[in-house]
Amino acid sequence: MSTTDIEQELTTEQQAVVDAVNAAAAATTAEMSDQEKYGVQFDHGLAWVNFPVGDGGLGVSTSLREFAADQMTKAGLQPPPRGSNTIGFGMAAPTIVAYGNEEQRAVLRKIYTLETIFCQLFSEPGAGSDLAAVATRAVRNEDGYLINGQKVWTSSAHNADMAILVARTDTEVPKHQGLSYFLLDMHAPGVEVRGLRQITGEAEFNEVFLTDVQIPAGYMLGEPGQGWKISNTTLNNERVAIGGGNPREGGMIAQVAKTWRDNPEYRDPLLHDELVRLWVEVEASRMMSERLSQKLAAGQPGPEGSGAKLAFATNNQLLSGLEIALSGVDGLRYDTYEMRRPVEHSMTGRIPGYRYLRAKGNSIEGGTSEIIRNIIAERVLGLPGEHRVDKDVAFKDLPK
Amino acid sequence: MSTTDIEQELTTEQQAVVDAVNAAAAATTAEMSDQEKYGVQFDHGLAWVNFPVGDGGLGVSTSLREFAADQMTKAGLQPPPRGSNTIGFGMAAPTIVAYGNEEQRAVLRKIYTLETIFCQLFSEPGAGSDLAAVATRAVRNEDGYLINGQKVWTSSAHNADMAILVARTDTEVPKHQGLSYFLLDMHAPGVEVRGLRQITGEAEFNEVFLTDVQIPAGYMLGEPGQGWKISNTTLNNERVAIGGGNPREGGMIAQVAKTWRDNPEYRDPLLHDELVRLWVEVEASRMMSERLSQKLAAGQPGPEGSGAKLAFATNNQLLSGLEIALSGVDGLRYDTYEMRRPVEHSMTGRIPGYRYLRAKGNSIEGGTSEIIRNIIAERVLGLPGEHRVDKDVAFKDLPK
Amino acid sequence: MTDIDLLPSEIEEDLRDSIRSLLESKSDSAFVASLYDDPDTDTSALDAAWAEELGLAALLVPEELDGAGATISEAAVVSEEIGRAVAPVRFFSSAVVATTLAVRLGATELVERLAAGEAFAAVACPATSATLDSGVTVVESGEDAVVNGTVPGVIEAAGADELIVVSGSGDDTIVASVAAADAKAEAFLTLDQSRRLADVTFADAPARVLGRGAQAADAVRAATVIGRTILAAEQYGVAQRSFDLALDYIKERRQFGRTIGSYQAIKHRMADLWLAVSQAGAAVTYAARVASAWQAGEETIEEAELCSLVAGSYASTVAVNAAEEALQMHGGNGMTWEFPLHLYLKRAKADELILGHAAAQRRQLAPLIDITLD
Amino acid sequence: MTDIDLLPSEIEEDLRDSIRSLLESKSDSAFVASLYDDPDTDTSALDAAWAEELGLAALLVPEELDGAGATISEAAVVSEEIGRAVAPVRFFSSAVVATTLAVRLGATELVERLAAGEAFAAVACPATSATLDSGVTVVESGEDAVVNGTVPGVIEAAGADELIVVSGSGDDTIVASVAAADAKAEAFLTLDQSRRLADVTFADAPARVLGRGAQAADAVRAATVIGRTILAAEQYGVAQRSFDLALDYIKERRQFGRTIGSYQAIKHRMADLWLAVSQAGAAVTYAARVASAWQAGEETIEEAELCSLVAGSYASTVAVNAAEEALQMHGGNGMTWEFPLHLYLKRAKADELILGHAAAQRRQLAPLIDITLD
Repeated sequence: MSTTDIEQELTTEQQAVVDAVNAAAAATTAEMSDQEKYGVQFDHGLAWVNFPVGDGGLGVSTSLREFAADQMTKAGLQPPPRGSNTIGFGMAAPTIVAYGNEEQRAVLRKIYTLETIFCQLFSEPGAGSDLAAVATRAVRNEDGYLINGQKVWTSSAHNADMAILVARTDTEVPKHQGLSYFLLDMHAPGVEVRGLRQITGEAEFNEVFLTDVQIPAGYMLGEPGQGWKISNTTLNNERVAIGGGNPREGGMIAQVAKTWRDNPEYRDPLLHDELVRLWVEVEASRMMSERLSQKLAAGQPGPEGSGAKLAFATNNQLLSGLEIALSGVDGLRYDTYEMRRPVEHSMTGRIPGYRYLRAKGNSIEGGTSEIIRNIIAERVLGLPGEHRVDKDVAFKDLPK
Repeated sequence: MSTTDIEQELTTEQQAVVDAVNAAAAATTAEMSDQEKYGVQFDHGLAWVNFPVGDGGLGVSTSLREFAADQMTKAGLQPPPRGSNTIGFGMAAPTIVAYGNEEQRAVLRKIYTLETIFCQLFSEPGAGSDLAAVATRAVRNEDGYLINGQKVWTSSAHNADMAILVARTDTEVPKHQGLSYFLLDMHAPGVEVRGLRQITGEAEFNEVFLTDVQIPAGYMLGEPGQGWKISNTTLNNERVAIGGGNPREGGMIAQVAKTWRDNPEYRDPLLHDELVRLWVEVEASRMMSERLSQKLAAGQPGPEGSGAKLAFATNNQLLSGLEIALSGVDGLRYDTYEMRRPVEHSMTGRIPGYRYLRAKGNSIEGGTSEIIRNIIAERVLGLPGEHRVDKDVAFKDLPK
Repeated sequence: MTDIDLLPSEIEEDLRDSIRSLLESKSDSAFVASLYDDPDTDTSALDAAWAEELGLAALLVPEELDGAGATISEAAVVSEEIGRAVAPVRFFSSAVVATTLAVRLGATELVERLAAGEAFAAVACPATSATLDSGVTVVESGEDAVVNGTVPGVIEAAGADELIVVSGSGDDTIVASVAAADAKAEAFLTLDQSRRLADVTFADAPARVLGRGAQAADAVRAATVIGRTILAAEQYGVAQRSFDLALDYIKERRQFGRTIGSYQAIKHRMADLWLAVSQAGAAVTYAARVASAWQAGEETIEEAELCSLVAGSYASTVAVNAAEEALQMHGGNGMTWEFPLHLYLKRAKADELILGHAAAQRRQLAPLIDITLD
Repeated sequence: MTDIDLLPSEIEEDLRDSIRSLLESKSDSAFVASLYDDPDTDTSALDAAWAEELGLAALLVPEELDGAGATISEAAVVSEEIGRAVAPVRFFSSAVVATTLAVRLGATELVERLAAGEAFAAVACPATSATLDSGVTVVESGEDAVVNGTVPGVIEAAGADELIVVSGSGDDTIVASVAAADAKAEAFLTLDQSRRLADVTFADAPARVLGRGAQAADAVRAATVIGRTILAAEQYGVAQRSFDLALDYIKERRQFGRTIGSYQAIKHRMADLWLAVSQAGAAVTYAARVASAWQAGEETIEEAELCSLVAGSYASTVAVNAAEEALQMHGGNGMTWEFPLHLYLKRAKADELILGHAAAQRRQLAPLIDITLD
């Protein structure tokens, strides 16, 4: 559906994309390193076609991204793997292009060429669902800002070169008003990264301790006090696009159905019904996501995205819990509790016990199911927001 | 356990009870009407032995009520059936003896002799869980108070002679402060009782419309503005004592287990597990109630009462829903939707459909399950109360 | 699997508007409630309106038989609206299940009467049975047959003009038709009076054989799959409307100075319910579209059957949950006859058992998704 | 039915204090967590403390065999505290199930070694089996026997001194004992490292027959009923402590300027969980008291079995729910190794399968309450 009919007239914007692709293809040689090739793509505005010219874009509409990707593929231009710089592509770049000054926007090229890997320093031990409760301080001094605090739930911090950081520059105003948004050099003195061990044994995430880290004044994005607004831009970009076109019996249900099929000795009418019931739940959820993606394609954004996240967490947890019972004694075997730092986690590569434990995080990461239910109730159903006691009180006066 | 060993020395209070029983027995003759016999019991202080002398009591401790009942039975004195005047015995009498002046306390004898049947006029269409939102007005005039308003969920209103009534005497103060507590003659002009039809078809309860009903000033219990406090006394008396000593597989579970046993043709492994699971739930709940009653008997009040009410509602609803599925086509037959006014309702006398519909009320009447969960969370678990916006606002200024 | 488009078509939306405004004017909740007080309430005006005037009796009849030749998806929209209105309309039993049987068996004369709205038919199986089997004795003799036996709780048998009997399975399947005058249908008071049931007795009842053998078995299977899909759509309609009523109520009703919709426990339950109802809607639309594709020869019956069981088992449970939650959110008012909620609760609970309860449907689904117990 | 007193006795409360303070000092959550990093962590000091010093290995041994002659209720209190501490203590496997078998079969010498805390025993059946059956071949020859076969996932087999084998049923039941040196027990990494499992292989292993026939079958039944009751008590302890940890946390943790315990959705979930945990506690106490009454000859084994299945099936599910809910209420912190919650989750989930999952237990219960499927 997304590929244009070759016979069809191209729009002016499409033509601009085609021209850029052709020019980039002409400028790319087989001898170039990957990094150099990515640089050529960036310089021709093919990194993010909707970004302004000069920032890796062509200034065309966002809906042309998929068209551009198709054209690049046809022309043999291979874009960088986004997974190598997830935060850079997904969160840092859109925020920097929106709020960065010219000097700051220079990092966009390095994000695209994978020279500068980003991580995100938002959450803190005391600021989880309530991100505006960030307590990390950024104090103005003659060299810029001095940062002190502790961040948590940072993925890939040990590989990152730069971070996007939210810190508090003013404690005299209410909590949402005293935050500012910074870029941070992860190699700067005073930045310490420690793996945060999870209940599975391994550490997918990190704690980051910031002790007297000096930041140049020019590393602040936007104005002092704009941190809350800017970080919401970032988080809106975090929202995973709901798939659509997912296969039937994909993901966790595939795993558990396989376990059922492979272990006839532990079958039981109750577990059977529970498995089929969850199969139906997952299928109904898949259809809702399918409908959402069709609505989006038709230009009708729908609210089902939050619902899909809620359903995903619930179904994954019930399925992984069931799988243990379907596996008899083998359900109680564990592979390793060793403290490791996996490059990425996969729900299907390991044993039922790992899946059971890891799936518990599905209702917490990326917004707890409680926060998601609030969002559905308030934004989708139009019910009143929760009573707030922290809106008009200076941050320093809030109970911690 | 409650019967005293005959060999044992009687306490002074016990001796007073024994003396009163003996005197009442001597004063009772076979020719007397039931009402006359009850009058003799009252006059000898045997109506409520813990009430003051003159009010149908002997001024002894409440714990002697069971002892007195045993002694009366032994002496052949038959007390009135409480079920004929449930509100009179359970709510009106304890409230009147606590707050009534001498003239008002005169009705106690008629409650006991069943000459005056009571009903309760508390809930209103706009004041359900939030009883303090009562909008029925009581306006002072030269003859006393003029009452206007509408009450709802009143049982036995069509048989009642008197009511206990909560009405608003002051709208200029916050809602909890402007209420007063009255006795009301149900035969007075302007009192209209209408059956309130329920989803089962019948009307167990009534709506009561009060239009320019004149009450003498002397019918107010306590002082103006004490209505909230006094009605809480009443409602505390409403709380059903948790049984203890209930039989295994009693009530709704007995009914549904019987349906299972009688209908082999609709058996199914899933419905089977659900029934056994609910059997276990009900049994666990029974054991919790049993423990509570033992704690109470040992002088250790526990918080399980609210939990028992919550469990009762949930289990009854699940069981009655299951029973329909266990009955095949017969589960869909209904006996009568005729608008009737039953003397009392019984869950076991009718068909599954009736039980299913009627059980829906179990999580609403006597405090919704939502209110019960609040109570458990706040009073048992010590969690904070809900945010209130109506505490410090004059009633007339509250949004309705 | 084909690409299934899940967004409503213009035709469907027009159809939705028509049936909704018809039901709003001819079958409001007071009218439905009146059927509980007087089961003999005259519904002939309503029957004429939907079946003849709006032409819904002919909706699923092919154009070559002078029908509307509509898709299952369009029929599902009608059914969803019937659920939203808990309307006492014999669409499911007569215009969908019985009509599908008659069409598939080439019973042209019966199809014409049904399509014209002149007659209504009922399939004589117990309402709660997972199959259409009548469980009676059918003795054939050429094109005629004699039927004996009793079928308890047949949907909308009273007032039907023809009773369709299904007997046997596979190659032994027989489908026959008995004129109402030749059977005894005793309507009884039903938990859900918006879809009445009757006990039907056949005593040496003369019947006309409509089909037999594999062809008949195929027709029964098709009618079951389509019927289940249409019923699921109705259940979704009941669920969505129950949810809407609850949402409206909690936005208005105040206790302790706040709307009860501002209490977080209520908000979270509504969020969960919204998710379940939305998923039911998506599953129903999907099943109806797949069934339409199957009708058009672009999908297999196996896929249509699978999707009908997904939608049926899911929507059936969601509808009951939605009606029960909606009642609870109405507090005491939900327990009154005056509020319409009880009509939804009764319909949802009765619908839950039609064509088999959810666990029974899941058991039928299991082999289709290769998750077998044995 | 006898009158069952559900309030704690003074002896029980003293016992509770003793075991609680022992576990607080010798098995805090850091110690339990260390077993995940190093399965070979030395637990001998803890073993000596509970088994010998506190004398809990002899708790259920009759006084005439120099044991404490305690009641099942007293053992249940110990087990509840072990659950509260998720302690790696072989009370259930050795001091309850194996000891009960040995006592009932009059294996005096083995009883004495177990009671003294000198030896530990394990019953060689798969942890997730609903019965104690070992599923191996036992060939008798007088008082001796030879055992062959493999049993996967035996609770606390590694480190046990004696492995008890159960074979057959009814009159064909044989119970025999194999010295650890004569079998191979390979411990493996377990989801719940606080109760380790091992695969046990018997290759022509010499065994001593402890009992056979109906007497052995009775002993096995008794050990199963008592074991299930004691396990349910442990599950209740896990549930109650998980609940307590969650309650403490939500009273302290603030988000959006309020404690998260002030949010109504959280409050209501905690109220529901409190109810479930409280009911589990009552069911467990009741089952233990009934089992004690049966031991004292005042109740039937049928009643004790029934109550053990009620308590077992109920507490097993509640423990998992409580640990899962507690983790969720801790948000991201619940997912960390640093907080002790994961120890409870892992124990609850593993316990859920021991002696059969809840549905399997309900299937055993069904005939006892005359609610049969066939």
